[in-house]
Order: sequence, then C-alpha cells, then structure tokens
Amino acid sequence: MSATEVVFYIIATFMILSALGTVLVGNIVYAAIAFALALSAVAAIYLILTVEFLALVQLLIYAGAVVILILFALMLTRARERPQALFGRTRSLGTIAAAGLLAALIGAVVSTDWVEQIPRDDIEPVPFSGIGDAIFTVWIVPFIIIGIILSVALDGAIMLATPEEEE
Amino acid sequence: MFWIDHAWILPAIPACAFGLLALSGRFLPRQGDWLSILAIGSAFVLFFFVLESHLDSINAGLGGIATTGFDWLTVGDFTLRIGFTVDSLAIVMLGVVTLVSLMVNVYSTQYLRHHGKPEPRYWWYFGVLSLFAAAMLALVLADNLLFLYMAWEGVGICSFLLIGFYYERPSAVEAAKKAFVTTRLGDVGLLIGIILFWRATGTFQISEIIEAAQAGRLNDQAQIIGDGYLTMATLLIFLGAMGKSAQVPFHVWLPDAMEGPTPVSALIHAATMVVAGVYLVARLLPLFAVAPGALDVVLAVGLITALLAGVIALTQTDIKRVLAYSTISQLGFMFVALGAGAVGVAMFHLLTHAAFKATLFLGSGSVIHMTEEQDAQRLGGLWWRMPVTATTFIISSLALAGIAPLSGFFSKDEIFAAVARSESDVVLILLGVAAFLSAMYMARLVIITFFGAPKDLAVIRRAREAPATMLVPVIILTLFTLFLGFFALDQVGDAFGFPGGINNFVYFPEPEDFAFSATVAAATGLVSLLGIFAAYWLFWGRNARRAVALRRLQPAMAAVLENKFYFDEAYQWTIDKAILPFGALIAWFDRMIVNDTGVNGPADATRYSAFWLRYHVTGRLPDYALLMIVGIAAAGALGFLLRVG
Amino acid sequence: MDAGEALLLLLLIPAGAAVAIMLVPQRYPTAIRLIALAAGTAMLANAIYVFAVYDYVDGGFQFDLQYVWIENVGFLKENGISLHLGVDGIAAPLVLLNGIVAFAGVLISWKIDYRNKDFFVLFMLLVTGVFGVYISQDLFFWFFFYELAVLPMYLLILVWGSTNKEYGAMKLTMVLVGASVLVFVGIFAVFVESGTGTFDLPVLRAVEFDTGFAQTFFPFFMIGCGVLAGLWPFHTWSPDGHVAAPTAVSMLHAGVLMKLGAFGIIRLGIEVLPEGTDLWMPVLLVLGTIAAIYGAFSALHQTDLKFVIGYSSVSHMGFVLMGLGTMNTIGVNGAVLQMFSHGVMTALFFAMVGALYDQAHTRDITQFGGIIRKMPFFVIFFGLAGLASLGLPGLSGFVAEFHVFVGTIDAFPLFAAIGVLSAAITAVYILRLLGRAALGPFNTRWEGLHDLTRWEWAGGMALVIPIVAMGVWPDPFVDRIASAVLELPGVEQIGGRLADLPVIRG
Amino acid sequence: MDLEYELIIPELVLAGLGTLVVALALTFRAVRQEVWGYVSAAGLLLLLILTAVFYINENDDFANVLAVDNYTVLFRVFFLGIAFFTIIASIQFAGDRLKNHGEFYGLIMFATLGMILLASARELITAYLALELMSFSLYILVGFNKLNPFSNEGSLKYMLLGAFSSALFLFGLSMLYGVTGTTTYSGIEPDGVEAGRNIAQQLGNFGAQVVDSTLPLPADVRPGLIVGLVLIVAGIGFKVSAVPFHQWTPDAYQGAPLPITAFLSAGGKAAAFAFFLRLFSEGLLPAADEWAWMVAIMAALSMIVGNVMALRQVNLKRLLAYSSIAQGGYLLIGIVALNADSLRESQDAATALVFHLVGYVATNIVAFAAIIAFYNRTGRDDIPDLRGLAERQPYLALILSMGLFSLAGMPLFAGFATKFIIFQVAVNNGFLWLGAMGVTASFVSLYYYLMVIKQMYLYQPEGDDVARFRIPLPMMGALTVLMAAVLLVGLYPAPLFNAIDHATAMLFQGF
Amino acid sequence: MPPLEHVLVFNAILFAIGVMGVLTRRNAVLILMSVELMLNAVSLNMVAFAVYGRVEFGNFTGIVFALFIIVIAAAEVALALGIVVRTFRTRATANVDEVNLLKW
Repeated sequence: MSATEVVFYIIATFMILSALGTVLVGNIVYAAIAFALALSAVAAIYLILTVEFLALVQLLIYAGAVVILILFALMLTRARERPQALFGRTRSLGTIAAAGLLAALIGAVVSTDWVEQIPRDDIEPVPFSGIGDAIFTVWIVPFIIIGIILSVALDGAIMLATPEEEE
Repeated sequence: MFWIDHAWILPAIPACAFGLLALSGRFLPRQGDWLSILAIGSAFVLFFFVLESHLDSINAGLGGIATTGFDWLTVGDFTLRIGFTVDSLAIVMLGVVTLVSLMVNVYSTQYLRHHGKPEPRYWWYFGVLSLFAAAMLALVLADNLLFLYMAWEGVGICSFLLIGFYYERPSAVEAAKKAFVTTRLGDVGLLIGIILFWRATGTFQISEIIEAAQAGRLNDQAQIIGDGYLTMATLLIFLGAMGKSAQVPFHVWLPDAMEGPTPVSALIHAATMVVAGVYLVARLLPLFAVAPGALDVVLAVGLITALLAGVIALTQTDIKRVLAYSTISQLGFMFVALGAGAVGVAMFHLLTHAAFKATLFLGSGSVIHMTEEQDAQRLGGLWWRMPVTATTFIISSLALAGIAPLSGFFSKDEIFAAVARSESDVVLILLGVAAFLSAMYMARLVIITFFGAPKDLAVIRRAREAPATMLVPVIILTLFTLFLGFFALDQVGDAFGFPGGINNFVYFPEPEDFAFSATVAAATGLVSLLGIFAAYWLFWGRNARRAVALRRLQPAMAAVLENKFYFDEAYQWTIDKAILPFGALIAWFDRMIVNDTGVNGPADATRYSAFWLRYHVTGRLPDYALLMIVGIAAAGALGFLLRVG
Repeated sequence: MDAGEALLLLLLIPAGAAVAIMLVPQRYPTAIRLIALAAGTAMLANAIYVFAVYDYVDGGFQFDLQYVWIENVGFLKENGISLHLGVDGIAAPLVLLNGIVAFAGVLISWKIDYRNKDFFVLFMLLVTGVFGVYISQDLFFWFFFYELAVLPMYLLILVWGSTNKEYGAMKLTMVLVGASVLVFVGIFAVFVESGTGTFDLPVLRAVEFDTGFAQTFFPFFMIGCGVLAGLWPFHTWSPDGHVAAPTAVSMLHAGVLMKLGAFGIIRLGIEVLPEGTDLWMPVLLVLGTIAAIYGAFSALHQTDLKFVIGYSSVSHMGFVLMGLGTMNTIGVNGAVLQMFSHGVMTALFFAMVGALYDQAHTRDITQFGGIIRKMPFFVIFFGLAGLASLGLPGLSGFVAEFHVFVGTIDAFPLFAAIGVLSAAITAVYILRLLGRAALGPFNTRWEGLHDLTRWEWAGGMALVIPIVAMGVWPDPFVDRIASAVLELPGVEQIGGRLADLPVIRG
Repeated sequence: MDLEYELIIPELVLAGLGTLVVALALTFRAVRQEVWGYVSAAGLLLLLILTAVFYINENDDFANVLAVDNYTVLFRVFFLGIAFFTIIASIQFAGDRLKNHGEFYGLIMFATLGMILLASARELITAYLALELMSFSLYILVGFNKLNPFSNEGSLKYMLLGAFSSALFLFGLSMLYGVTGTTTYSGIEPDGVEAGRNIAQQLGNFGAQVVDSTLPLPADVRPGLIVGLVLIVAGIGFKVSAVPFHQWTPDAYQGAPLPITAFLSAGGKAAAFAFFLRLFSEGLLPAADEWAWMVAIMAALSMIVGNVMALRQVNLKRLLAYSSIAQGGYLLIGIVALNADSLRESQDAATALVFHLVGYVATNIVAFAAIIAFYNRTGRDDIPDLRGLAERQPYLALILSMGLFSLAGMPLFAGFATKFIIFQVAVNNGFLWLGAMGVTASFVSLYYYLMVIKQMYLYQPEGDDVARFRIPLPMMGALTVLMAAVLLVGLYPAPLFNAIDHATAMLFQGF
Repeated sequence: MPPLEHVLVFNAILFAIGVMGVLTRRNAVLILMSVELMLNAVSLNMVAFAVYGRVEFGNFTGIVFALFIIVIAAAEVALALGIVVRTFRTRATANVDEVNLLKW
C-alpha cells in the first residue's frame, strides 16, 4: 500500500465527513464552511488522480466563487437572523431513501468489472497541456454552448435578482 | 274454371275498398258506406261464381281443390309464399263471410245513424269493415300457415279497431285491449306451432305439412316428426284457435268485446272471426288426427267451454252478453264435433250458427238501437212494439235451442250423432246437459226481453219497429235460419247441385254421410224442450220468484255463477299481482343494479380515486425529490432482480 | 356499374352541408334550415339511388372506390390505410335507412331555433359518420367514422337535450367510447395477427385466422360493438340517452346509431373472425334473448313515453342480436331486416313523441288521455309505429321478427318461444300506452294541443312509407340482404329441408 | 481541424437573433416593447422558411458531435415553428403582463436553440450542455412574472428539482461512460482516435460477448450499466415529466406565464423526446433489454396517474399539465417499442413517436393559444370561468373544443390518427398490453376534456363580464393556421408521415 | 494509486450524501449545496474513469466532461440564487416546504 493510497484514504474520509457536516449540522454557516472543506477535499483528490488542472479549476470556481455566492445568498435571505429548524418533515424518510440509493450504487460499483485496460500502478499523469487543445478542437461545440449558457444564466440571474420599483 | 283459380280477387276487392275509404272516405258522398257495400256485395256475387266453378271441378273429377299464389320473399331456398287454395271447406266459409258481411254492412248503414245522421267516424267504420272482410277472406283462402297467420292477425287488429270504435268510452278501450291481448296470447302458441312445423318439415304449405306428418306416422321409416313433437306443435296451434274462438280459459275477451257496435258483434264476434279457430282446426284436422291425444284435448276443451259458457249465460242479464256466452258455448259444440273427428258436422254447425247467431245479434241490435237499452232486466214486453224483430229473434232462438225443423236442430243433432258414434257416453251426457242449458238460457232471454210486463215505461215508449234497412237483412238471415238445415238432406242437396248434402259436400278428409238416427234426434229434441220448459218454469212472469228462491237457496253458487266463475278476477289478479310487479322488479333491477351499480359504480370509483390520488402532489419540494429517489431506488432494485440476480 | 362516386357523395353531401352551414351566420336561421333540408333531400335521393342500383344478382361488394391514405410506409404495406368504400347487400338497406331517417330528422328539427346553426352542423357530422361506417371497407376508416358518429352526440344532447341531459349525455358518450376501446384493441390484434400490413377489409376477410386467436378476440368485437347495439347488460346508456336527447337525435340515435353496433358485429366479427363465431354466437343469442324479454318487461313499468320507447328499443335490438346469434341464413337475414324495420319504426316513435313533447312539455303517459281528438295524425302515426313494433303482419316489424323467430327456433326452440312471448308483451305495453294517452276520455287540460305541423307530418310520412312498404313487399330488401347473408362465412343455410324427405318428393 | 460552419447556419443565426433582440431591447428602452416580439417572430419565420426550403437531405455531422441529418432538420423546423407560434401567442400577453420583453423573447429563442442542439447532438457532453441551455432558459422564463408568487414558486421548484435531476442524470452518464469508455452515441468518430469506440458498439459487443467470449472485454458490466441507465432514464424522465418524476410539472405549468406554459408543454417535452429517441435508438439500442422494462413501467404509470389526476382539476393549466403527463405516457410507448432485434420495427416505433409528438404539440399549442386569448381578455384560467364562452366568442370555443377533442384522440383531428398509429406500433412490436392500456387511458381522458367543453357550451356566461369580445388579428390567424394544421394531420397525414419516416431512418444508420 | 472501485465507492457515498441533503434539508440554499455535492461526486466519477481507463489523449473525454460540469454548476448556482432571492422577495422565506401555494 503506497503512500498515495494512504493519503487518498485519509482525504477521502475527510471529504465524506465534511460532506456529512454540510448536510447534517444545524447551523447554516457551519454547513457552508463544511461545504467549502468538502470541495477542497475534492480538489485534493483531483490532485491524487494526477489531474492538476481540474484541481486548480475546482479551487478557483468552487471553493472560491461558488462558496462566496452561497454565503451572499445566505445573507440575502437572512437565514441567520431567523434561526429555525433546517430539516424538513421528510428527514427520516429521506435518509432511508438515500441509504437505499447508496446501497444500490455501491452494489453496482463493486459488482461491476470496470474498463481497466492497464494495471493501475503504471498510469502516467494526465498531461496538463493536451486538455487545452482538446477543448478548442474536439470539444469546440460544447465550449461555444457553455458560453451561451453562461451568458443566459448571468442575464437571467441579474434580471430576476434586480428589485422592481413596485417593491 | 276461371274463378276457382282466381279466388284471390275476392279479398282483393274489399282491400281496395278499404284503401279508398281510409284515404278519402270522409269526403265521399254518404261517407262512402256504399263503397264498402259495393265491395262486399260484389264479393258475395263472385262467391257464387267460385262455388259454381268449384262444383264444376268436382263434377269434372278434379277433386275441387285449386291453389294459386306467388312467392313473397326468398332467402336462399327458404321461400315465403302468398298462396290461395279453394276447396269445399273454404267455399263454405266464403259463403258465410260474404253473406253475413253484406247483411251487416247494409244493416249498419242504418244502425250507425243517430236520428238519421251518421255517427262520427262513420267512414272509418265502413273502411274497417271492408278491411275485415278482406282479411277474413284471405284467412279462409290461405293455403299456407304463414299467410294464414298474417290474415289471422289482420282480422285480430280489425276486431281491435271495431271493438274500440267508441274509444271515448274507457270500457271500450279496455275491451279492445283485452280482446287483442288475450287472442295475442293464443297467437304466441300459434306462431310457435307454425314455426315448429316448419322446423320439422321445412315448409309452410298446409298440404305438404299434413303429408309429411301423415307420412311420418304411417310408414315408420325415420320419423320426420316425432309423436311428442307433433302433439306439442299441434296443441300450440290449437292454443291459437282457442284464443280466437274464445275457448276456456281464453273466453274472457268475448263478452267484453260486446262494447263494440252490435253489427260488429254480429259479424265478427258471432258469425265469422270467432269461428276462425274452428276453421283452423278443421283445416288441420289431419294433423290433429295423427297427433296422439290432440283430438281428445280439443274435445275436452270444447266440452268444458260449452258447459261453462252455458251456465254463465244463464246468469247474465245484458242481452249481448248472454248472446256472447251462448256464442262461446256454441263454439264449444263445434270443437266437440271436431274432437269427435267430424269436420263436416262442425262446419255445418258453424254454418247454421252463423246464420241464427247473426240474426240474434242483429235483432238485439235493433232492440238496442230503438230502445237505447240493452239490459234485459229493464226491457220486457217488447214483442207487440216490434213484432218482426221479436219473431225473427224467437225463431233463431229456437233454432239455437235445437228445435226441429230449424237449422240448429239438424246441426246439433249431427253433433250428437257424431259424438255418439265415436265417443263415450259420459261425453254424450255432458253434451246433452250443455244443449239443455243452451235451450234454457235462450228461452230465458226471449222471455225476459220480449214477454212479460214492460219493466220500464220510458224504454217501452221509445221502442218502435226497426226501419226497413235494418229489418231486411235480419229477415234474410232468418230465412237462412229456417231452411239451411234441410241442406243436410241428400235430396235437397241433389236438388241444389251438391249431391249428398252439405256434409257430403264438405268432404274433408273424407265424406261424411248425414246419419239421421231417430233415437238421437228424439233425445236432443227432448232435451231442448226440457230446457225451454225449465226456463218457463223459472222465469216466466210470476215464476221468476222461483229463480229468486233458487238463488236464496244457493247464494254462494249463485255468486260464483254471476261472477262468471271469477275468470276475469283471476286474470286481473295475475296481471296486477304477478306481471306488473315483475315488470316493476325488472325496472328496479335495471335502475339500481345494472345502472347505478354496474355503470355509475366504476365511474364514481375512478373519480374518488382521483380525489385521493390528488394528495400525492403535496406542493412541498422535498416530497417531490423523495418520490424521485424512491422511484430510482425501486427501479434499481427491480433491475437487479430482473436482469442481474 | 361501379359508380363509387355515389358513395363518396354520401360522405361529401353531409360533410359539405356542415361546412356550408358553418359559413352561414346565425342571423339567418331559415337559410340554415333550407341548406340542411337540401342536403337531407340530396342524401335521401343518393341513398335511394345506391339502394336501387345495387345489383343483388351479382351480390358482393359494389360501388367499389379506393383512395390510398398511407401506404408502403413503415409497417404499412400496399394499401396500408385507404379510404376504401363499398356497399354490400347488408349495407345497402342500412344506407337507405340512414338516408330516410336523416331526412326525416331534418324535417322534425325544423322548429329548433336555439343555435340551430350549431345543431345542424353537428347533426350533419353525425350523419356523415354513420354513412361512413356503413360504407367503409377499411378498418381504420371504419373505426374513424364509428367514433365520429359518437362524437357529436355529446354536444347535441348536452345543448339541445331535455331531461337529466348532463348525466345522459356523459353516460352515453363514455359508455360508447369505452366500448369502442374494445373494438380498438381488437383491430390492433387483428392487424398484427393477419400480418398483411393493411387495414383493407377485403384483404383481412381473406385471411384465415388461427381459431384460438379468433376465439380470444371475437368478444372484443362482439361486446365492443354490441354495447352500441344495446347488448344486455350494457344497455342502460340507451334509455337515458334517448330520454335526454333532442327529438331528431333520438331518432338518429335509436334509429341508426344503434344499428352500427349490430352492423359492426357482422362486419368485424362474423366477416373478419368467422372462426370465433362457433364459440361466441350462442352467447350473443342468449344475451339477445334476455335483452328482448327484459326490455319488454322494463317497458311495461315505465310511464315516461321516451322511456317506454327506449326500453322497447332495447327489446327490439335484442331481436337483432338473437337473429345474429342464430348464425343461420334466415336468422341473420331477419336480424338485418329488423335493423331496418326497427330503425324506421323507432325513428317514427321518437319523432311523434318529440312533436307531442314540444307542445305538452310532459311525456308522462298518465297525464294524457284521448288526445286523438286534438292530434289525430299524431295518433295514427304513433299507432302505426306501435303496431309495427308489436309485429303486426303487413307492417315491417312482422317480416323481420318472423325471420328472427324462424331462424332461432331452428337451433334453440326455447329462445324462440321467449322471443315470441316478448313480442306479445310488446303488444301489451304498446296498447296500454295507446289506450292511456291517445284514446279514452279526452283530458280537457290538453285543449290547447294542435296536430302535427306540416314539417312533422312530412317527416312522419317519410317514415311511415317504408314501414308499410317493407311490410307489404319485403322482396326488394330481402333480395339484397340475402345476397350478402348467403355469402357470410360460417353462416349455415337452412330452410328447404323437404328436399331430403323422400315421402314428400315422391 | 476545419469545421463546415455552413451546416449549422440556422443554429448560429438563431443564437445571433437571440443576442440581437436582447441587446437591442436593452439599448432602446424607449421603443414600444411589442416591437421586439414582432421582430423576433419575423426573424423566426424567416429562419423557419429558409430552413424548410434548404432542406438538407444528407447524413452529415458538425465537429463529430452535432448530427446534421433529416432528423435534425425536421426538428429544426419543428422547434422554430413552436417558438414562432409561442411568440405570436405571447405578444399581447407579454405587453399586458410582463416586463423585459427583450430578455423574454431572447430567452425563448435561446431555449429553442437548446432544443435544436439537443435534437441534433450525437454525443453526451454536447447533449448535456444543450439540455442545460434549454433548461436554464426555461427556468428563467417560468419565473419571468417576477412579482407573481406563483411564478416564483414554480420557477424555484422547477429550478431546484431540475438541478437535482440533472445531477442524477449526470451520475448515470458517468456510469455509462465508465462502462463504455466513450460518450459518442454511434457512427462517426472524433478525429485522432482509432475507430470502434462508441456506446452502441460497446454495448453491442457486450451483447455479442455472451456468445463470443474471446473479445477483450470486461466479463460483466451489467450492474453498473443498469444503475447508469436507471439514472439516465430518471433524468430524461424528469424532462419529459414521466411518473414518478412528474410532480414538478403541474406546479411549473401553473406558475409559469401562460405562453411559457405552452412553450414548456410543447417545446420542452418535444426536445426531451427528440433527445430521448436519438440517444436510445442511436446509442443504447443494443442494450434495449436493460431499459425497455423501465420505460414501459414509466409509460404505464404516466398514462394512469396523469389521466386520473386530471379528473378533479379546476385550473385549466393544471388540467393540461396532467394531460400532458398522460400524453408523455403515450409517447413513451414509442420508446418502449424500440426493438434491438428488428431495425425496421424500431424505425416504425420512432416514426410513430415523432408523429404523435408533432400531432400532440400542434394540438397543445392550439389549446393553449385559445386559452391565452381567453386569458388576455378575462385574466382568469379556471375551468368554470369558461362558462358561456360559446356565447361570448363562438370561434374561440370552437377552436378550444376542437383542440381538446384532438387531445382526447377523437377523429377528424390529429389526435386520432397519431394515437392510432402509435398504439398500433406498440401492438405490432409485441406490447399489446401497453396499447390496450393507452386506449383505455385516452378513453378516461375524454371525460375531463368533455367537462371543459361542457362549461363552454352548456352554461350561460356568468359574473360581471359577459360581453362578447374580439380576438386580435395575429392571434386569430395563428389559431386558424394551427387548427388547419391539426385538421390536416388528422385527415391527410401521409406527407408528414413519410417525411418523419425519412427522418427517423437516420437514427438507425450506425448499425 | 488506490483501486478504482474504492474511488468509486467514495464518490458514491458523496453522491448519496448529497441526495440525502436534498431530501432532508428545507432551506433552498442548503439544498443547492447538496446538489453541488452530488455534482462533485459526478465529476470525480468522470475523472476517475478517465484516468483509470485509457485517457484518449487529444480527446480527454472524462476530464473535459468534469470541467464542463464544474462550470455549469457555477452557472447553476448563480441562477438558482437569483431565483431564491426573487422568491424570498415575494414570500419572505427561503424554506422550500413553506413555498407550497401550488399543489394538487
């Protein structure tokens, strides 16, 4: 069992724990922080999987932008001024259902022989540079589309969020 | 030989007359009664041509049976035929029908006038009369059972229309309905019987059916018609005959049918339509003969009817009702004759009965028309106010009673002879009782109507002798009543061109000789006289107190008699307590079970399920997500079960 | 003589009339009526033409006409779906029937003034659908028209109906469409099983279906169509529907629409799946007999004129089903005859009841009495219809019922007896009805009544004539019907049994 | 690499048009806002005509990820048509009740773009992005009535559940990717990669591997595949609002502004089905055994629940929402009937599906357009409010009832022909029970359509506003044209049917 | 390197936790966070498959997919927050189970 594996298991466990924190803690702000931690853990796992580029993006976009946005939202909706139960009435049922789903997923995951042509110990790291080429040649269409999506989302978000003069 | 092959012209003429009258009757002069008379008259005249050519064919040794017709419709090799046959049996009926119809038509021109001006729907009356004549003639001439059935129903509907002629009277409507429905009940049997015979033989042709039946009986090769089957079918047909001829227990409609105008009663409910049953059985007698037990049934029914009706007739006070019951009982006599297998005799009695009963009815019609009163209780002493009517009435009553040498004597005597020949003495004695009764009630009727002191001065003051147009037909018919009987004698027959007398003329299936036996004649004559005397002893003038005493002696008995053995009540009870409730039950079942449960039930169930199902869309987002996940988990599990594990 | 255009015209005239009426503004009700009348007359003439020109000596399907709709695409092969028209000896009289009833219906509904535009549009649609069903030779279009005939019924009853109309309309529509679900499924199955890739009926008729399959899917057609024919115990929609519907619609409905059901049993059931008849036709016969007696008894109890007639329709359609159930030439022939006879007769009934109801605003028999004094023609027409329905010889009813009984007794004497009995009960309630309402002492409450308007009179006449004609001279009808019935698969030919009796033929 | 941009001109133009309208509207605020509606409508119409005229009848693709074949072109025309009529129908509505018209019409066009891309994508990443493009635009549009709490709520639920479902969908995709190692449906390959790596082929190999174990493939991938398929079906099922992923539908429909409800029920559903069909026929057909049963269950549930729920509705939009759930059930039958063994039968199924889709969408837009016209006048959309419409505006009542009859599958109208075909196909391909269930369900549906029609024709107008009213000309024209289309499809569908059959033929070229 | 299955199991757990969050939380923002967790699990999956399977150089399918997912997620958050804020303006709550005007 190599060092990377040890590190992986530690980080993965940490990821799970903080994720649990996100969905379980009673305080919204703590939840947000746990959320950020989980995202960072994910970034770390990207690193372990030798995809530095994604790790970077993850840190920038998620742990950066998204978390900030969410904190803004929490403030805008004054979630803190009005402390209240954060769990709906479907809590127990939801947990059970999620557990059922988890069981199905794990069952599937372990009982499947996944595509694994090469022994996993001589996987060479994913080249940082190639990704760019791929995006701008092979995946050009999705790239354009994502541009449109972003503009749409932005436009929509602004339009919806701007207060009307009636209010 | 032309006319015997074209006898279909006889019914055709009055049919056309009906068409004309129905369409334009109102606008014709005299509302077109002459049209009807003309039609019937010409039919009557043509009857003689037919008779003549018939006799020719007989003398030519052609057997005197001619049939013509055309195919009505064809399905594959299933053919329905409108066919006419002329044989002596038909000839006799032709004569009766045309003659009586003509008389009644003439008579009605007066009868249906009130103080000289025609009653409402005068034209309609004559129209239906000629329609009836057409249907009746067709019935007589029909050579296959289907066509016969059609005509049969035709006369039925005419009787319905004529009984209900005064439809403002609820009683008339009721009577019409009763008549139609009751006979219809018999017709159910008739139709089924007919079709059963078709089923067995594949034809409706009477001759062929008889042939097949006899063949099936005679040579015992694979029986075409089994005995039980044959008897059943035959008796079903007899059911129809019972209905039309008002035999017990179907007799109840006939007395009520007297609601119709009296001439109609004379024509339809005495002379022609009601004897259609007799005619039918006579036509099919060979079937009855080969069907085991059928004839016995006919005899029994006839006998019972004759007795019951006779007894009831004794208690009735309404002239027409008495006559109606007497008709019933006389029809019983005819069936007895048929049951004894003596067609000729039966037809002979039919003939004579037609004559005297028509006379009686027309006579009573005159009385009623003049006095506007038909309850014998309130008449009386009329004989000197309207002597002609009285005379004719009395003559024909005597005829009915069977007093020699009137026609009735001959025919009834024949019946006795036939019965004596073939049946046991019990039957003979019972028949004697019936004869005694008929003599008695007729005498009673005459006594309380024409003799004794007038009971109601107003009535008696109104009474006048009927006008000529009404008298002439009556007189003519009386003449027939007087002399018809003699046609039974060979000599007379020879003189008039049909050798061997009338029974011999009506040979079917084989000739019957006029068997005059002095003993029988004496017996019957004696019985009749006894009857008349009994009537005198009980009802003449002051003797009436004896009747009263008798009633006081046996009140229950009297009640039973006066209520006509409770037949009507029984029927009423069946209808009210059985049939209508059953209809109600079915209707309820239809509403409650079939509709509200069977049809609305599922619909409501669906709507309610919708009502409850609505609540699964709670409007709360987590619930939505939950359902999605549940669905996915379930699908995953199912997938593993189905595809992997 | 394949003037198939005549059939196309049968569809185009009413459809075109519907469109034309749609274009006329509601402001001119008379113009609308006149258009409708013109269309009705044209249809009648056209129907008579078809009936008269049909050559029963050749028999078979005539006036053949085929326009391809979709073919050679996907699962559809040659003539996959095509507007294929044709008339055989069974359809010809029914086409005539529809022509007559539609014509009379137009006349009868002359006095409708509330939105008569919409009324006549829907009416014409209905007529189109009915014609279409009778003349379609393609399963798809058969079903198309079948649904089309049911569709306008809802609005017609809903808007112009009378008693408890919402319920009646909804029940009628739902029951009929629900029944057609079965037909729908049956059609699917037949198409697949046949493997011919076409809905063309002649092709499908030629296919030999496996007996097991046929016996499985025959009831889909038998019940699905039977419901429309008032098959017991699925009949209750019909009395309620009749009661609720406006006069002309009741006429078409009882007169023509209910025949579609029986017709469907012949077209889809007997012709396409003859292999299933042995198993199921006896069932149909039993149900038909039950309906006959059951309807008669229910009618005994009713006091609402339309209910009486509605249940008598159930009873008479029972005769039709009986006749079909016998599966022999005479019975089936009688069934078709009865379809025609009952169609005209019941249409006349409803026309008259409507005429009375419009004035009296009640249909309760007990309320009336002696109205013959005021409405002689009403009573005459009504009486004629009544006599026809109780099977009086000389009128159409007798010919038909007699055939049915003959056909039935050959196989099932007992049922024939029941049938005849119910005919007798018919006499009871018809006469009871006449005696109560039309005859007897005049009820002065009805001083105000006047006799039929000339439009009603004309409509009545149009219906009386065929009743009498068929009763007196059924040959033209029987020839045509027999030419088709003798060809029906699985129908046993009976009659003329004497041929094999040595004793008779010497 | 060089890309043939001429192949996707319509998409580019559409994107440009959308941006243009938004930008212009933001720039010239003074101009009457209706103008932008007419501008975009005109642009769409032009584009529509051009697309229809230059009907590319070839099987080509753009950058290996966008198929440009008959199927694509058909749906281009289809979606452009939907957008056009939606905009026509919404001009008056938006003028009376909405702000920011520029964004409104622009978003409609972006959504349309997403739909077209969705129909033409033959690669999962592209498809996913197109899906999100459409969904985002729709999220915003549903919430476009900013001050109306219903609108907000609808939008919120739609948005969150949409995100949730797309996450599930993505997990499914990742599973699929893990199993097959690719995201391309089938056929043409991305450059630079050796041939033979596409979903269909991989799955096919798995099938083949049972018989021939020499192939260098993993022994058993079925569990992962099934879970992936379950999640994918769930994700798409959400978009086509199939039971049990349907509950957002009535809320979103009722909350959204009426034209958007129409757009949602027509375009959104149609696009999802176009994607569904292409993915499952081009890509996943070899694994039909693994998913057919799921879709069958979904179809059955949708037909039952949708129709039964609709029975007791009082709000027209909600009623139509449930009816569209049921219609989704009928359409799913087409997916179920896809058959790995016989391409011909599969193509029949595909054709039938698209056929019914077209018929249903046309009819639905008719119904909604009529309701919009009514709503513009009265501002009410409950069923009892329709009372006496036949008196107040007979033409409208006629159109609406025709539309409803067509939805119920009654003859003369599109609904009858298309339903007949799709059910027949189901039975042909061995799903008699589904066909029977479909017929029964549409029989039940007749009830609630009739209830609506009853309101219009039976009762007299009530309330304060009982006057007759007129419909603006463009709306009238749109209604008439659409109804003509519905009648045409119902009475002579042969041309359309043939065109669709040619289009769907493209889906089965990879085999 | 850890075996692929283990990575996948962790992803699955992460995903399930996200699902649980969506099902149990009532605050819209928290639900959003849970969705983000699910998305992260997905992209991790993608990357894992891409890396452990053969990464097609010049193609990078899985990795690119993950990249796009991240971007979309960000846009999604932005949009969602816009809507949440809008709802909060009209309804003064961010709790989804109090937002149930539309039901049945």
